[in-house]
Formats: sequence, C-alpha cells, structure tokens
Amino acid sequence: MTNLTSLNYLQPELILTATILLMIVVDLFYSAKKSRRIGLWALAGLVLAFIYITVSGFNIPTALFLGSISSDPFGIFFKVLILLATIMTILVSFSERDLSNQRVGEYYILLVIVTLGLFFMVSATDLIMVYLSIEVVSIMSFVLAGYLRGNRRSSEASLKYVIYGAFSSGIMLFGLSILFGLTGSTNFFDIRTGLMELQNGADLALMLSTVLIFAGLGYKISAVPFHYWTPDVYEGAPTSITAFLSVAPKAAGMALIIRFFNSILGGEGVFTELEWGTFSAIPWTQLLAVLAAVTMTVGNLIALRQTSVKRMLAYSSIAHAGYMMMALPVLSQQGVYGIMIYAVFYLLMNLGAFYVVMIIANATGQEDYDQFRGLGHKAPLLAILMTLFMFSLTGIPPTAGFIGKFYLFAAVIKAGPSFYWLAIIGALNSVISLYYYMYVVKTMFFTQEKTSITQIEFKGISILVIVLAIPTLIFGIYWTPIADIVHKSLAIFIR
Amino acid sequence: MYLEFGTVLAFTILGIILLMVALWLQKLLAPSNPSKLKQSTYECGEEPEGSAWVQFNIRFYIIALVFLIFDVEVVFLFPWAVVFRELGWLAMVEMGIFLVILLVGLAYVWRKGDLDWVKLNMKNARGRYRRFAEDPNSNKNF
Amino acid sequence: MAEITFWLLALFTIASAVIVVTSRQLIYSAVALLFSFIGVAGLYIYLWADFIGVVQIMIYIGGITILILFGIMLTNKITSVRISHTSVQRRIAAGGLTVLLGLLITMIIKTPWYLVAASEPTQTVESIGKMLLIDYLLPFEVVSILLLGALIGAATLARRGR
Amino acid sequence: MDQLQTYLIIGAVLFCLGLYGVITRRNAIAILMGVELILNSANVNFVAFARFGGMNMSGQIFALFVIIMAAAEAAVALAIIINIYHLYHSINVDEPSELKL
Repeated sequence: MTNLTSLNYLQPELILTATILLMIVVDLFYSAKKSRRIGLWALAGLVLAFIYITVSGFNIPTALFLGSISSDPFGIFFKVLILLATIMTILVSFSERDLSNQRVGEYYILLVIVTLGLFFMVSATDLIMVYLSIEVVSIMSFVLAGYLRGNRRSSEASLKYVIYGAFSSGIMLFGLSILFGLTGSTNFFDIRTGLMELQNGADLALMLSTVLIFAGLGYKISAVPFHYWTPDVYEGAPTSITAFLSVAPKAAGMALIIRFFNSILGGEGVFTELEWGTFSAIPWTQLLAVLAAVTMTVGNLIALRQTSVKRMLAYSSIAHAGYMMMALPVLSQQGVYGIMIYAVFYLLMNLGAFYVVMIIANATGQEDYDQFRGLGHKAPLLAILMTLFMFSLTGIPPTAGFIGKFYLFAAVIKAGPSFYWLAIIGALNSVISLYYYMYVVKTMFFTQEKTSITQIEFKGISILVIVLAIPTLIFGIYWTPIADIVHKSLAIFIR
Repeated sequence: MYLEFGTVLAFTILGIILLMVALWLQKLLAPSNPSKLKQSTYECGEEPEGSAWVQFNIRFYIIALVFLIFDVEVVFLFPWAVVFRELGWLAMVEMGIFLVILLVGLAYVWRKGDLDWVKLNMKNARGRYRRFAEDPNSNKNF
Repeated sequence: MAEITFWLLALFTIASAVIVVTSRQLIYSAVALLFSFIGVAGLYIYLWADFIGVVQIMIYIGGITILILFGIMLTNKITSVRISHTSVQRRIAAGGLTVLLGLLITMIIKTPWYLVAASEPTQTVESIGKMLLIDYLLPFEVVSILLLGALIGAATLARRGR
Repeated sequence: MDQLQTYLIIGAVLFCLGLYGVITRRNAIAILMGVELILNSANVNFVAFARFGGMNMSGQIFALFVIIMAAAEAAVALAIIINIYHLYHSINVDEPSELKL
C-alpha cells in the first residue's frame, strides 16, 4: 500500500505524535510547579488514541508504508494493552512522592514517546523498523529509569540499564546484519521466501543470526541469560516507571518475538503447525523450551531470597516472562492465544501489586517486608487487595491469574508429550512462587507491627488499585469477553 | 570512485608527511638542553599551580549534544536536497514534518536556556531580570 | 595499487580497534577509536558507499568522538593523567572470543550469501535519497522522533538546577 | 579487495574486539567505546552486503539509520554517565553497588 493511503491506518500514531509536540510546546510556558499539568495533556492524547482504536476496531490485516509495518488485529490488541499500561502509569505518577519535588514535564513527554515506540514495535514487519522501534523504547527508558537525578539509586539504575541496553542492541544488530546478508532484503516476508530457497545451505548462519537476534529480544523481555539488568533497574527507577517497564515493553517484546519467529522462520499458514525444522537442523523448539524453563526457575528461586518487596516483584516479573515464554516453542494457535490472554491478566495483577507497594513506600519511605507487618489491622482494605493480587500472581483459582496460567498450560500440554516436562517445571515453579507470595500475605496478617508507621492515607493510587483489583477478580470467574476479544485479534498479517 | 577519493587520501598523507618533516627537521637542527625552569608551563610569567586539566562546566556538554543532534538532521537534508525536485510536493511534506519535529526540539532547548553560553545568576533580580534570579537548587560551582 | 592501500587500511582499522580495547589510558582509547572510525570510513569508500563514508566522517568522527572526549574530560577530575582501567579475567574473555571469531569465520566462508554481480561504482546519494523518501519513509519519520526524544532526555539529565 | 568474505571477516574481527572491549572493561566510557565498535562492525557487514548484493541500497540505508541511532544513544549514554559521576565521583561500573543482589 502506498505511503499516502497508508496514512489513514496510522491515526493512533499520528495522535500520539501530535500530543508529544503539543506537550513540548506547552511545557515551555509552565514553571516547575505547574509542570505537573503536562501529565493531563499526555492523558488527553492517550485517551483520545484509546477511543480512536476501540471505535475503529479490528480491520483486515494489511501492510502499510510498502511493507514497513502492518496493521492487523494482533497489533491492535497489543496497542490497546500498551495504552492501558501508560494511562495507568500517568495516573499513578500524579501522587508519586519522589517525583513531586522536581520538574516532571519531560517525564510525561518521554513516556508518550516510549508509547509511540512500543506501537511501532508491535506492528513492525521490517528489520529497520524493528531495530528503530526497539531503540526508541530503550533510549527513552534509559532516561526515565534515571529520571530522579539527585537520587543515587536511580542514576545507578540508569547506568546499568544503559550498559546492558546498548550492549544487547549492538549484538542484535549484528544478528540482523547476517540475516540481511542471507537474503538481501529487510522485509520479513521477502526474507522468508529467500530463506525458503536457500533450504539447508545456510544452517550455521541462520542459527548464529537467530541466537544473536534473540539476545536483543531476550533483553527486552528479560529472559534469563539477558536478565541481569532487571532487578537493579526495577529497584532504582521510580516505582511508576518500574511498574510500566515490567509490563508494557515485556508484552511488546513478546508480540515482536511472535511476529518475528512466525513471519520469518514459520511455515506457510498463520500459526498453523509450524515446521521449525524446515530451515535448520538445530532443534529450535527444545532450545526455546529450555530457555523458558531456566527463566522461570531462576526468576522464582532468586525471588525467594529477597528482602525488598519491590525487588521480589522484579524477580517475579522475570518468572512471569518465563511462563509466557513457555508457550513460545509451541507457537501453535493455542500457544499465542495463551500468551495474549496471560499478557492482559499479567498487566492487571502486576500493576496492582506494584501500586500497593507504592502506597506503602509513599507512607513509609521503604519497600521491604517490615513495612507490610500488621497491615491487615491498620489498613484492612489495602491488605485484602494485596492478597488478591498475590493469589492472582501465583495462579490460585478464583483469580484472573489462574485463568491465564490455565490457558498457557493447556497450550503446552496440547502440544504433545515432548513438552510434558516443560509443563511439570511450570507447575513446580508456581508452587515455589506460592511460597514468596504467601510470605507477603503472612507478614500482613499474622505478624505484629514492628514499627508504628503513620496512618496510610488513601490517595488517588488506592482508587487505581481498586480499579485494577475488580477485573482481576471478575475475570477469574467470568472471562468470556476477554476470551472473545483475544480470539478475534488472533489474525496476523502474512503476505 | 577510487580516483576522487584516491586524491583525497593522497592529500591527507601528503599533509601528514609535510608536518612530520617539519617537526623532524626542528628536532634535528635546533639545540635542546632542557632545564627545570624551561620545562614548566608558561602562564604569562607567573608561577603555574594546579593541573592543566581543569574541570569545566557541564553546559558545554549540552551544547556539544545539541550540535550533534542538529548535525545529524543536516545529514538527512543532503539526500533530500538532491532528489526533492523529482519527487514533487510529497517529498516536501515529508521533509517538512521531519524539520518541524526537530524545530520543536530546538525551541525546547532554546527556551530551557541550554544554549546560552554564559549563565547569569544575579542575587536579587527583579522585574525584567527575574529570569536571571539565582535559582535555589543549583549548586554554585557547576 | 588499490589492493595495497586496501590491505593497509584494513590493518590500520583493526590495529586501532585493538588499541581501543587494550590501551591502559582512556584518552589513548578515545584517540584510537577516532582512527578506527576513519579506517571504517575508508572501507566504506572501497565498498562504493561514498555517501555513507561521508556521513560516517561527519557524524562519528565529527560528533560522537567529540562527545566521548567531552565525557572523558567531564568525568575524570584528572589529577593523575594516567587513568588506567584494569581489565578483569582477560584471558578467559580473549579465549572465548577467539572461539567465537573462529565460528564466525567458518560461517562466513561456508554460507552461500546473497550475491549479485554489480556494475561499476556510481553516485549513491540520489538512490539513497529516493529510497529514504519512498521505500523507507516511516523509519525516516520515526528517526526524527528518536532524535527529539534523545535531545530532550539527554538535556534534562545533563542540566543542573532549574 | 573485491571479495565479500574479506569484508565480512573484517566485520567479524571488529565485532569480537568490540565484545572484548565491553566484557573486560570497568570504565563506563570504555564500555561505550566497545559498543561503538560493535555497531561499526555491523555497519561494515551491511554496506558489504549492499555492495555485493547488486548495489541494493537497503543495506546502505540500514547503515545510515544505525549511524544516526548510535549518535542518539551515545548522547544519552554520556549524559547518564556524567550524571552518575557527580554522585559517585568515579565511573567504574562495579563501584556504585548500592543495589546489592
């Protein structure tokens, strides 16, 4: 489709760009105290984009801008998810304590630029677009992670993030260059046809380039060998950014991996039984399965030994990336369906848990387990909400987390006996995660309050936490609406 | 292609050789008996103290940064300038969007005062000079 | 004649890259990095990519090296000019990387790359311009957003006060 | 010099040197230089494939975008490194270890 006609498929992105430019111009005239208002402008732009996407609904999958990106229900589903995460982050940042004493205009501008980068990340079908969108997201997240200039932990977090981010994007770029060399084109589908003709001549090159590319993508979803940055950055960055980083780029990274592996290494049909073996003798499925298992176990085991709840949640988000990766090697219709449904519920429960930690941190200044002591007596509503999130993160029945895990495990088991060991490891990991999630519940209800912390005043965040808690509970019981939406958005563009 | 860039290479090598020859000749012919006094750095006759690598202000980094970003913008202008006549108005619009976005960046940097070379900090600036009033949280030496 | 200068240039690039990673002093690494960028620009000229060679000189040598030198100046209260940075477990890393290099080279030699006979060197600016404004229009606009974000992000972080 | 393999080998050597630079260094700016070397090696690959793949310009366009992205990334990375210097007065990577495992 030519550039001009593709424009009218690009409305949400145009709205976001207009918001960014408007916010910068408006920010020039606000003083430091009033710079909080820029958040309202950002919110307006995001809600407008959200309304536009939900109203225009799903369209037939088409390629835009001569194959640079594609507009399809799969992309739109993830765009809605990203918009929800960003809107939540902006709402919560209004009452974040450590952001309140400095100029925050740029914080919101950079957040909307990250959202725009994530939009392109989930719809890119061209190597250049993949690389550029990952860079836009990474570079802006470097700055956001280090936004609290004076605070040592925040600057150290951004230093570690920069080093790992620049390093892994360099490695991914080298992998992309090898892939480009094999087929001479940057468009996903030309590469696929090119690789088909090559047959098995280029096994070593294909294996090397995919391993290198997975270094970049694995860094984005913090899969195990590339997860070292996650705990330090999550602990150092402002909590609203940590919550955002643990949800939105991870979901977008998953979408990118699905699209990348499906379009380039996949067989003919859309998510039909993929013959991984066509291109290389290396057992891809087992490799990815082992990676998923290792990511889960490492995330869970280290989370056991954490003293700070925020750090525990960071490791638990690595474990959840592992659960989602469990359905990747399967790459059948059910596998992707499981990942998409789990991404929705993961967003709800993870943001909820982080925001409860933020309420406690605002009141007491620390985020470790001691602050949760005796919360059951002092702030019963908050404690009950946190318990709901902990149950959901473990995957205990009446919550949405259970349904998400149910679909994931169903997809893995349905993929045949060769994946049973993966399902067993997944179940074991859920049991391990039961321990440290329930430890939080135990400290809240059954331990005496060591330090008499001030009364936790209910501010905007609590409403947000309630807004997140309701769907976590409802979808645990009645989840057909979400199931239908995910089913409808399973159509991905394949030329 | 090789011919044009060959001459460029030849010229650079020639330049370097001339420089080296000049320095080498000076080393060969000029007498040199260094003494403590002659070796010390020359600071208009005064006694030099402290190191030459003095720490300079950070706002020069921002100016180098702004230079780099707009240097990159210029690089995109070159291919556009060669081609826009053939591509008609669409290329003009595309380049227009590119330039507007970076113009907003320039306005941001300009208004935030990152570009002014000398930052005035007056103790009690009133009225028109309120902009230069000492801001409380900036530490003086940087 | 062109053959000899090519091998000299390749040697020059790799030698300065080795200095970048092994030299004891940061300033020497920065200057060696500058030379390796010049060497790579020469390689682009040999690969008939004149515009990319000039862009490399303008941006990498004219911009990024300056920023790196600024960074070195600003971050080392240079009392002792010798800023040594000891490297850690060098041998293991060197061993592992030579294995990786061997693997890469076998891959390079063994793989049937996408080869098409090329005519003779031509001006690339025009075709790059056309392709930039038609085929890769969207990346072109996304890059302007990236530059805007980088400008704002870096300016906020590097700015003191206000 | 008109052999694709020679250029790819140069690219691979630069890649391994850049990797070595990143792994064995403790100074943040030295690591950044290693990353620049890795990006340059990928660029050499792209331009070499563009030249030997029948002068298809997408390789050179990709190299152009990588150069520009490297400029933006270096600007932000150095701003962060300067920022952390003011807090710690040294930029050895493992010195600021307030965030323990």
